[in-house]
Amino acid sequence: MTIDDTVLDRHGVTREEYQRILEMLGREPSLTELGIFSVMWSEHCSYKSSRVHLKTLPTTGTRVLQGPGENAGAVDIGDGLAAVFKIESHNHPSFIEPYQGAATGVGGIIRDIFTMGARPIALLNSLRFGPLEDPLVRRTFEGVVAGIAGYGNSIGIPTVGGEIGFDESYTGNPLVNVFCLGIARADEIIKGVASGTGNAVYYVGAKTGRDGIHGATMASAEFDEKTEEKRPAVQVGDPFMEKLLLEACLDVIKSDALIGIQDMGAAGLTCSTCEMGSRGGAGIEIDVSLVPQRETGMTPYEIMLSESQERMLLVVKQGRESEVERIFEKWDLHAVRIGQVTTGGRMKVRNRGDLVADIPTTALTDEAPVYRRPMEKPAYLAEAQKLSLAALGAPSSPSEVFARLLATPEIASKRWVYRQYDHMVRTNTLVFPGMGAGVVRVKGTGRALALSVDCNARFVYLDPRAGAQLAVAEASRNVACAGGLPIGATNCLNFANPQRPEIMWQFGQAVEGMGAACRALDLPITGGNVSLYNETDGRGILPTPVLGVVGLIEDATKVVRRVFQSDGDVVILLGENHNELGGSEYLKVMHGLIRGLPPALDLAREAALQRVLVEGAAKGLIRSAHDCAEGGLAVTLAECCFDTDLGAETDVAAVPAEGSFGDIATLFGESASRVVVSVAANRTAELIALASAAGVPATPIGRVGGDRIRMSIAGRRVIDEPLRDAERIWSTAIDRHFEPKRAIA
Amino acid sequence: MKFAVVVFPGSNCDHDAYYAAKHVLGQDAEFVWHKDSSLGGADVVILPGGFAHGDYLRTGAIARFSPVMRAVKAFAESGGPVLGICNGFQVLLEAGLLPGAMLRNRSVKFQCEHVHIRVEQTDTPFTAACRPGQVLRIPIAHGEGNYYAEPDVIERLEKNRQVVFRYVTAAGAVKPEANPNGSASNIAGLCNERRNVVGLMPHPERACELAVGSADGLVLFESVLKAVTQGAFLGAEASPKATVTAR
Amino acid sequence: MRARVFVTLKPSVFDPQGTTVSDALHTLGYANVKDVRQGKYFELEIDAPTADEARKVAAEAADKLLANPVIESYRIEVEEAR
Amino acid sequence: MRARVFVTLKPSVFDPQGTTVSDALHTLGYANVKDVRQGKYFELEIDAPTADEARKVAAEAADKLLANPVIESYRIEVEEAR
Ligand SMILES: Nc1ncnc2c1ncn2[C@@H]1O[C@H](COP(=O)(O)OP(=O)(O)O)[C@@H](O)[C@H]1O
Ligand SMILES: [Mg+2]
Repeated sequence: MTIDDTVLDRHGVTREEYQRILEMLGREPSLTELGIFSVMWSEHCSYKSSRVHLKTLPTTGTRVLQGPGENAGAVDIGDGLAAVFKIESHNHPSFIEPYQGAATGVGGIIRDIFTMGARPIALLNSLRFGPLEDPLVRRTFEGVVAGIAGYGNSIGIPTVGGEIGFDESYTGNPLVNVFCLGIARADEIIKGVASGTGNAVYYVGAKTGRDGIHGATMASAEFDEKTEEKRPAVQVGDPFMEKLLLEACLDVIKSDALIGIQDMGAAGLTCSTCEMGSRGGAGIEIDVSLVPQRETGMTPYEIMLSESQERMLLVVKQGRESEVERIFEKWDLHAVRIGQVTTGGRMKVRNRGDLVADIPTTALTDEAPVYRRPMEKPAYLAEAQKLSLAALGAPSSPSEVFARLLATPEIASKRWVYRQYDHMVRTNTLVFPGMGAGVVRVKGTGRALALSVDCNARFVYLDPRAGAQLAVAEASRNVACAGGLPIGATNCLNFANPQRPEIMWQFGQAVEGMGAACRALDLPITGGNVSLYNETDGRGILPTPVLGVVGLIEDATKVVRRVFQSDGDVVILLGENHNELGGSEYLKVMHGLIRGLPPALDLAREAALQRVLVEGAAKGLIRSAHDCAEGGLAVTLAECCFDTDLGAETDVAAVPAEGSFGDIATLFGESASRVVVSVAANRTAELIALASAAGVPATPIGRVGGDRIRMSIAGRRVIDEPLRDAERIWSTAIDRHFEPKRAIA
Repeated sequence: MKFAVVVFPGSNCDHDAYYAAKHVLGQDAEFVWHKDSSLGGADVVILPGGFAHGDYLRTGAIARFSPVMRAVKAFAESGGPVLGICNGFQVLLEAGLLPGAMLRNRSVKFQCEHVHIRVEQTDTPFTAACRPGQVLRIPIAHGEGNYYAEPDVIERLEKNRQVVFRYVTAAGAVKPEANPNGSASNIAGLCNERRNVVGLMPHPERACELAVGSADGLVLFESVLKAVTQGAFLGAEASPKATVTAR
Repeated sequence: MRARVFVTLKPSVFDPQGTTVSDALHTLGYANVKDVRQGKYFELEIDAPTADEARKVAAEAADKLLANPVIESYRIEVEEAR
Repeated sequence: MRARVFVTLKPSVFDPQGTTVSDALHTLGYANVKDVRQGKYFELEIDAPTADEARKVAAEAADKLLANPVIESYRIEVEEAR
């Protein structure tokens, strides 16, 4: 086949990129080579639009053992142990086939973790969907949740937390971001490198089929009505195979017989071979005819580009081959030698001996194109940032707003979801989903890790720079609430088409904001993932940079949960209320608006607040802590009561606000850096002293107790609901969408 | 005392059972690979939870053919205490060591949550330390825990007092709303006629420390420790060592 | 030779999956679907000289593995290689 | 009227369940079972005047609910009430 414009278009390779390929090879590529270039130079694998921006993020710190560039990042958690973690998106596949797309997303991120020699011990997920009123959205939602459950449960890794958001913009572009964390001995972390001429290259795991060919390029293209034709064979996950691979690989890694190991994720065999070679400064030579195949008549092109799941590539130390083979045999897996490490830094692919591709590995990795795409402030911003409350008419009563907000899926209990996730397997989970940041203990140490993934995309839409900072602050505040000192972060940057300058501007601003916030909070980013082209028919998603933060709890017995603990405890608000309704859930739910400016964030104050939380937890002062997020103070106070038998009576000061919106802003405004904590009455002074020493406002606002949720503003009672009634609304709002409507017999 | 924790390919609560036996109860424990034919002299055998062979086809359907199952059968026949937890229970059903079968949960969904179960019988090695009627708060985590047997089989189970655990309300009442999966007669666990083989869907090994939400499950482990050390409730012949090796 | 094995729950056994499907169909407006039962379906490619031989192998597979006699029954069809 | 719907994975789609069953059969000594594919099987009891009408309802049910068109295909057989 001659390579013409049609062929290039089908591969998503631009004319300029093709010129570079010609120069790098000094000849025309074969079709197999073009395929290899196209997947490695795709947005998904090369980060060509995002790389220049990502370089600005802080990635180092005293605890960082592995920054970006490997399969996952790693931070030191003491006792010679490392927390290895990363987040990955599987948005496009989950839109095409929700169950399998989400399942294979879980499978992929788990491989990234055990590839580093870490035993995965926790999963979280961050999801976005269109409104649940839409039956197709419900089907996607159900499928995604079942897929995450189906894979995570059977492999036996608990899903300990997550978040879910809803907005029209995700209807045709759901987001499925999965975070995984594992524990490794710090000195046993293994990397994805190939080195040592003559060392054998092994393939192990599932056989290769035609699934997902061009998955990486697809993940880098938007959807339109023609996508149907581009549909690759959908990848089907096999968690059973992955469980065997996980155990076998951890055994093999412990045996010290490996030089390097990498999973075959996006761009499959192609990506794993050239990345391992490039990292090790070596060449690699494989023969595709030796690759175990599930289907007949597969071409070298197909074998190299297949994205069949549950496959690993290993480089084995010379002389240790049979030992490695034996370990895999125990798990009924056959490790197959498909090539060896060579000198010369080239990736050579043969088919029954014939050379079918011969490319310098660095041409596919370090020297892949990098774009500094044009950025332009979007036109929508100036208008969207304007908010006139007066124009909205008179607000509804606080109790009506309260009930409406509790019933919105964004705020409502996510029990319907996490009940389907095994969140207890491995018996490490100290804080279950729904109780705040997920917390897992690290057996054999007295420590625990608090984990949270967060992003308020409305804030990012209204001001990408500030919104990204708020996402960093929220995720790390959530782990601090549990008593965790934030020590490392990972991000998943979900945006629309980067070739639109206004999207690229959103991206650039968000990365800048994220970097600034991470620096201020001393939070290195050790890895992450970028998902671009999240748009359908030209309609993009809200910019959604999701942050995953890991917090270290030195004493696992001092973990703090969301809910009030005892009758008579004092309720204290850390932080201050401001007149801030911009981007709030209130505006979205009550007025259908995403408008205004997101809440202001003072990073120094945020850092101080988080220090108070961590210290207050370590001292055993704080009995419960819950961050004020969507729905503001009123919803936060209610959530402190839900799942307990304890109501609360509180009174807060009014914030001065435009017209009749005073109460609304006080109760439902989403000002940043606020946490509701409860403290034993006799230790209140101690906490207040701790807070004021750190310059954090701490205001006693009431008492835990009774069977009602009562809130007053400066002596005026504005909300007074029976706890059980409010809880019923909140706990059934998602279930309601899925109850079978039985036909009348 | 020594526990053998059988590991099938796809078992994933093997470490949890091992941890409960060894680190919480403080007894000896060893993993036994499903291809092994010996139980290595253990006093108690646990078939742990998980997804043996992916739970593809049917839960426990393929695992029952594992070589180790011959040893488990022989051990059970000689009166040795065998506990099947969740997937392990499903394997015992498929292997015919306990009667009945599992259907999908009534909700057709996987469910992970704490439930309450009532101890119906205290003359089994795994309930010997329980109070009669004791209510335990223990988690479930399964998609197929909807126990089924023909009505005459259920009748026989009841008559022989083989229903060991039942789903109940926190107050201990057998109510439909306390039944998480639709199982017949709210059955959460049962034993064989000889009473030495017990299977249950809830996970006692996940409820052995307050830190992880409940310590109510520990009593099952304490029970078997008591039973083995006192030689009680182990079927006809007392305290056989798991030296039986399948041919 | 290809053998098809249909495994169905016995009529006396409650079928949660079938019930769910049937509820969902009713929600979609198919009131005339009176009952749904869900089962499993296997296609076995068997190397056997005769259809009878293939049927025998399939029946053994079903007895031993594919169906659980406590709750399920099965039916076999054999199709000569095309 | 009874409609039977057979849902199978498209040939190009990987079938881990079928593969596992086939491995299990090999372990049990059935080396002559060359390949196993697992699918779903539904029996729909449909209140319809004609077989054609029943087939139409079953096909709609399959399109909307029983089969996932991205990875599965289906086949329908209708049997007049016995
Ligand atoms: N997709 C999910 N998977 C598991 N747990 C979830 C998921 N979504 C939400 N949760 C749990 O529900 C609770 C509420 O989530 P969220 O509203 O994001 O809380 P927060 O205000 O603490 O960020 C958290 O404890 C979270 O772990
Ligand atoms: Mg959140």
